[in-house]
Amino acid sequence: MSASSHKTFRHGVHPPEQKDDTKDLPIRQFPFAPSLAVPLSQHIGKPARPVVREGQEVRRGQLIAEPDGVMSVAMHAPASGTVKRIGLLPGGSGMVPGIWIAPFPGSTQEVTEGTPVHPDTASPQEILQAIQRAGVVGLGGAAFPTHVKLTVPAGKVIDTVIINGVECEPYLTTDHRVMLEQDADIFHGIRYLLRLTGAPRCIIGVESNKPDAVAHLQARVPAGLPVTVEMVPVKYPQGAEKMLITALLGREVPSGGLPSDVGVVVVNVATTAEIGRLLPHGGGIQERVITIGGPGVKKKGNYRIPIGTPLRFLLETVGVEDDLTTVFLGGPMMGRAATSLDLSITKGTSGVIAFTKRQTGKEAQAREYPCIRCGECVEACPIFLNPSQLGLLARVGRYEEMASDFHLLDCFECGSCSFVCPAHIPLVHRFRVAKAAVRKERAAAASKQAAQKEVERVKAEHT
Amino acid sequence: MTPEPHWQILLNSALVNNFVLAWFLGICPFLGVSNKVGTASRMGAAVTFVMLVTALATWGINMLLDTVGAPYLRLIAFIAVIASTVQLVEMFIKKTSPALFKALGIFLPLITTNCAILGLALLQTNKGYDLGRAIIFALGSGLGFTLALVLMAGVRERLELADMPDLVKGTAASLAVAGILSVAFMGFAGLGS
Amino acid sequence: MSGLDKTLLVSSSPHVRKGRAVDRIMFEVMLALLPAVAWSLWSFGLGALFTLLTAIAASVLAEHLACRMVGRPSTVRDGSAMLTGLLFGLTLPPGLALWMVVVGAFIAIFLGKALFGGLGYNPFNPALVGRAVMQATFPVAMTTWVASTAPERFTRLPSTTLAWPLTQPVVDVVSGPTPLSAWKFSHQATDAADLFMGSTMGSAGETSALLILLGGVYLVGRKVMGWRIPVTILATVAVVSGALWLWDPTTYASPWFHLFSGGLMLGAVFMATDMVGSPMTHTGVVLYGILIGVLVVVIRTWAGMPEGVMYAILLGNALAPHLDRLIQPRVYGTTRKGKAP
Amino acid sequence: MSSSSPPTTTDEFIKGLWRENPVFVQVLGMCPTLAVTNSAVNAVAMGLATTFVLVMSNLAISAIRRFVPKQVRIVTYILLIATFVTVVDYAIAAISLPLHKALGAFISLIVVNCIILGRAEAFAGKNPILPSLADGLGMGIGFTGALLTLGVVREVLGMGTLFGVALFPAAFQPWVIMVLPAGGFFTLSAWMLVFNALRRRQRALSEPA
Amino acid sequence: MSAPSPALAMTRTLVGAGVVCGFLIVVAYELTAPIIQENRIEARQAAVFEVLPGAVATATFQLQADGSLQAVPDETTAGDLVFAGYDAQGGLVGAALEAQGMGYQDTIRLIYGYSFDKDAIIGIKVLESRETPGLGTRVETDPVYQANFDALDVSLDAAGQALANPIEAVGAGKKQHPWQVDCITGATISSKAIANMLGTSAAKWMPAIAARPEALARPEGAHVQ
Repeated sequence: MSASSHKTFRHGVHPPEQKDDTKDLPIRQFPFAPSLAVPLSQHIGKPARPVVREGQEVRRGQLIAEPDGVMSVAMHAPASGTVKRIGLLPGGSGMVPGIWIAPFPGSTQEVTEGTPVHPDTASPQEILQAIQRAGVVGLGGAAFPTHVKLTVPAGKVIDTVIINGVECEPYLTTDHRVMLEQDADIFHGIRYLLRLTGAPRCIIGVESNKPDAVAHLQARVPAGLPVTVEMVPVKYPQGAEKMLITALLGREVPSGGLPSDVGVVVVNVATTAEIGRLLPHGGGIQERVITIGGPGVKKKGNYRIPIGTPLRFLLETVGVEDDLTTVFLGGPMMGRAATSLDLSITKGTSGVIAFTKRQTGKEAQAREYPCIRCGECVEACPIFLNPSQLGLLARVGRYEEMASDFHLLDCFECGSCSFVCPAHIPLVHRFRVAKAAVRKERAAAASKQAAQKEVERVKAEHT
Repeated sequence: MTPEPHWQILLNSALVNNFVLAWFLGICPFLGVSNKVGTASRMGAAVTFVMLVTALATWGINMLLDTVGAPYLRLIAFIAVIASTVQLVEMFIKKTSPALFKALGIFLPLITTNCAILGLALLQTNKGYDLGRAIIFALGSGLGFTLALVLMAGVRERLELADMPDLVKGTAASLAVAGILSVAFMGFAGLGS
Repeated sequence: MSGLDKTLLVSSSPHVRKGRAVDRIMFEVMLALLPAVAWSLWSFGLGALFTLLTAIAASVLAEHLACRMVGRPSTVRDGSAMLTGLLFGLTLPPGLALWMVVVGAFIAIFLGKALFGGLGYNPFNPALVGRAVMQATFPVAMTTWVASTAPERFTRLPSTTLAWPLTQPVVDVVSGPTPLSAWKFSHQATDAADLFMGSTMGSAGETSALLILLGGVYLVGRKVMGWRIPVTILATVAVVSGALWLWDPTTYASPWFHLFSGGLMLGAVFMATDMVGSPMTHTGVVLYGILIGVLVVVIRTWAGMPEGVMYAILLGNALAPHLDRLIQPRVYGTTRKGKAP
Repeated sequence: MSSSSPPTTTDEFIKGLWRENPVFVQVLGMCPTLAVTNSAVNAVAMGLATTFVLVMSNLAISAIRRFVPKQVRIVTYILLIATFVTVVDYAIAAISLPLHKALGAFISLIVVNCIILGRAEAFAGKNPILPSLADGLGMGIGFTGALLTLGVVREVLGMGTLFGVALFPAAFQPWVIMVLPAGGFFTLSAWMLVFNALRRRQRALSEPA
Repeated sequence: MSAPSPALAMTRTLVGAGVVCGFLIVVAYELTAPIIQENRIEARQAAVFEVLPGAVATATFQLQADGSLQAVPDETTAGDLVFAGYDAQGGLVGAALEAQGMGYQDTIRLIYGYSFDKDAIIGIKVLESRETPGLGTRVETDPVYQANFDALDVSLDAAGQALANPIEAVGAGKKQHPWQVDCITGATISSKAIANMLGTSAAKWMPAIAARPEALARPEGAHVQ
């Protein structure tokens, strides 16, 4: 480990990294599928509003849906082609609104561009709008609208912009490749971010298993740009915003708060690169870099893939092993298992990993034991919860107690607890269920209270 | 013969001859109020306090009855004293700390029928303690009661989350835990001899 | 394209696991006990063999029956009952009547574990529950110790072993005091080297401190067990007994004696470390260890029993929920009181 | 149980034996239940003493129930109960000193046995004399029976005797714990289990699936 | 209820109940007191006879502040008491004394007999103990242990103010002197406790009675079996 890699957060786990298969493979362009299914809600927030008609011809990069309100981003055509249909298509959790586009076969697929924004002259407001127009969301997997994240709340001062190049999920190597291949875009993006936030400095945090990326970036920091590249030891989930802030700056984001509460904004390195790539030309996101890997696929690699590429086409293209059992979108720690091959690649998909019987067979046999209170989860939880106690409470459905006494809502579902649990208790899954139940319960209580207040107000008015 | 030293009385009443685990006094609150650590410790504190007051009062009553020569009124006098002590404590707490009063709820009046209190008064009389020893004895007994109650509550809070067979849930499980605690407390036997 | 033609397995994230399952942990602990078991067999011969085998068999049977009685699938295969049986057997005097061993094993499993819902829910260490109840039930038999390395140990069983069920065992073998009772009642110290190597009388598995420590080191090395509990217990015992000894070496036993005699090693390394009954956090575990250590010295020195380890651990178990409750980890982004700063 | 017709005196008597058994169902009077059941004789003596107090206080309270203002109800009840307990205490001491010693403070502690005040409050204070008598008798015998079940198990296993008579040959190994406090807890816990299982089976039989 | 004034009704009830209860209690007390008294004396006498073989009558004496002994009624329970035992001829067999001390679990109370002839303790009987059955209770049953008290030396030193050799508990089978008590293996605490309480009690009593059996001469009306 290098001398500068002492900085890290407490707890966490060490899943096998499994990055060797793809980390040295350069990013390649993935072919266009005969039909692309573009969900209108690839981000957290309101779905975008379509601005095209069925049957309309669109050019690659053309705006096809515009943001519907602040918590929403624009959507652009991933390919030149025809809008086949606008309607419901299969999404991660049920059917979602979307647009089908049939790319023109053999088209040159040139990218349409819009209004350029210059990093040194544009106002912060213009940059924010440009980011929203470009449809930028967190490409690390969260898919949170980037312009919302970058809006500094009044009264807060940002002193550091952190670029998240940690990529702590096993198998994934997209950020690694982006750092090696898109350094200019990254630094360009940083210019926008610094301008936008008014922060005096920027730190790029990279885990020590990517020394080549660190060296590469360090050697190419443009003169005058206040950027440092820092190496942090390998540990999951360092890529989580809060963990990275603690690792690099030793600050803790308050429970229920935002990084801006401690003067920080964290942006994923691929997102930064996209900003740096798109804004100078006014373009929008039509593709992204993903890692296709895992023991279940044949042609593993890092691909620049059009948004909306169906999973089935993707897997057919790279080829899969016969005993494939599970495909998940994202890394194995936080990624979601694909329920069907009709799902498509979205902006938040950082990878497609496939497992065969070899990996999952053992998993299926591993029966669940009762919690033996070994405390491994307590040692793993990066935010110092007590997953064991939470799991026991969840088992008997005492959800509200989990939230009120044991900080359930602070859990960001990194999966470290489930990963280490020798009793194979699906802790994270139970926490998700519990969180949903608590939110529902609280919303119901709040609306009931509001109704009560309304009744009282009306009563008061009448007397 | 030499009277027992104070530390011996304290150790004995709190650990070796624990009121609950060795003497079976105060079993009802022990089983009834030991499902939450919070209530258990408050109940323990209330009982300890009432014990101290009772020890003082019954010691005086006993002296009085001995002088008057009416030992047969002892039981009635004791129970009357305890009932009024609890009443007084209840009123006092209600005045000074309504929050504590609310937290203790029905447990306060229940202390009247808590055999640990009357048991304390009777044992203290049987043992012929002087005033100082009586108070130490009450303190030790109260601490022992609280200790047993709180330990029990801790285990029961954990058992609430356990996957117990339905048949066992409730009193049967509590009694089994009490038995194990009682066995564990046997380790203290002989302390202070 | 056959790989894509079947239904995908859908599971909840995370999709990878660290690997070591509960049954594996039980197995590792049993493995770590092997040197102590081997020593026990060598020094006590057939008596120890029969005691250990009976304890294990009865525990496994009890676990199976307990599961059947409440209509649950048998949990015998998770290895926890076997481990409980082995640990229980190791705390018994070799040569204990086998019917008593069976009774104790059933008590350990039923009262110590099954009653509360089985593995993971037992508030107390089942083996020690069995041991403590047996001590109170058959006090004489449980304190009758056969001599170690008796010449005929491999050829004949102690007569006590085969006592008819429900009858009193008749003692005909050479019996004598353990180092602890010799100290307690006759003020005789035993040579520290003998204690360390294990050529003394005592429970089947407690005599050789060295081999038990070896097992502990293995478990810590394999990360099956944390080092904090055994180390704090042993350190506390050493410090407290050391202070007493320095103060008055004629009245109080030396720290070496305390550390290497009786069930302390076995208790500290294999019993107190039982995950189910010990606290979870580092601070909690340290306090738990200190508490047990202090109680061990207090009971051994001032209470009636020569040995206090099992009581100390049971009391530690009883206190563990409180330690867990009081010492919750401070959640990220909050202050000690649980509010955001 | 037929809830349609009003309960008869017999019903009042029977209910204390099983359906509303003070020990196993209502979990009342635990202190003497555990403390004096290390031998069958003690258990029976304690049970009978409690029954006597129960019956007498039920009778007395039922008789005067109309004349007692509710502010002083509890005080009057306790006064009466304490009186009967004192009487029993002296009676036992006169009958057998060793027995009095074995029961110790627990005779006096009958005063605070929740069963007695409980029945006074719940039943005798509201019902005529005859049902109150039946109620007290039923509860008392139910209590005595429960004590006896514990006493028998504990004495037989713990000392190898029953009512002081040796049951086994001399080689019998007594289970000392049964006469110790812990044994009381364990035995009661075991009986509770048995009782729960029996009641569950009874319920299952009475409600065909 | 048609009580005219609640205060009056309350007072009436309480006073009424009080009178009735008081009456009941006093009646019970008066009826049982003599029987209980008799039981107590009998029990004590039985114990005295047991530790003083050959005695058929007893009398109770009390140690006074000035060190003298005075005959008191048998009902007396308080104060430092000594029970003298007499044979059929009225001759003094010995003195029985109570001792108590902390045992394994709780206080052990016992009575022991002192023989003037042997100048030794010649028997003990445990009156009250909560020792572990089968273990600590062996002090009452173990014949080897009981043999300690066939003649446990409590002779006084030359000055007559202290025991020549304080009673001493030793390990099982280690008894060499008549003032030593052989303990029971496995019940060491209880057996030691008894030796200790005998030692304390004898050290206090022997200087007061050993030298003057005449002070315990049979008074009028000594209880006969």
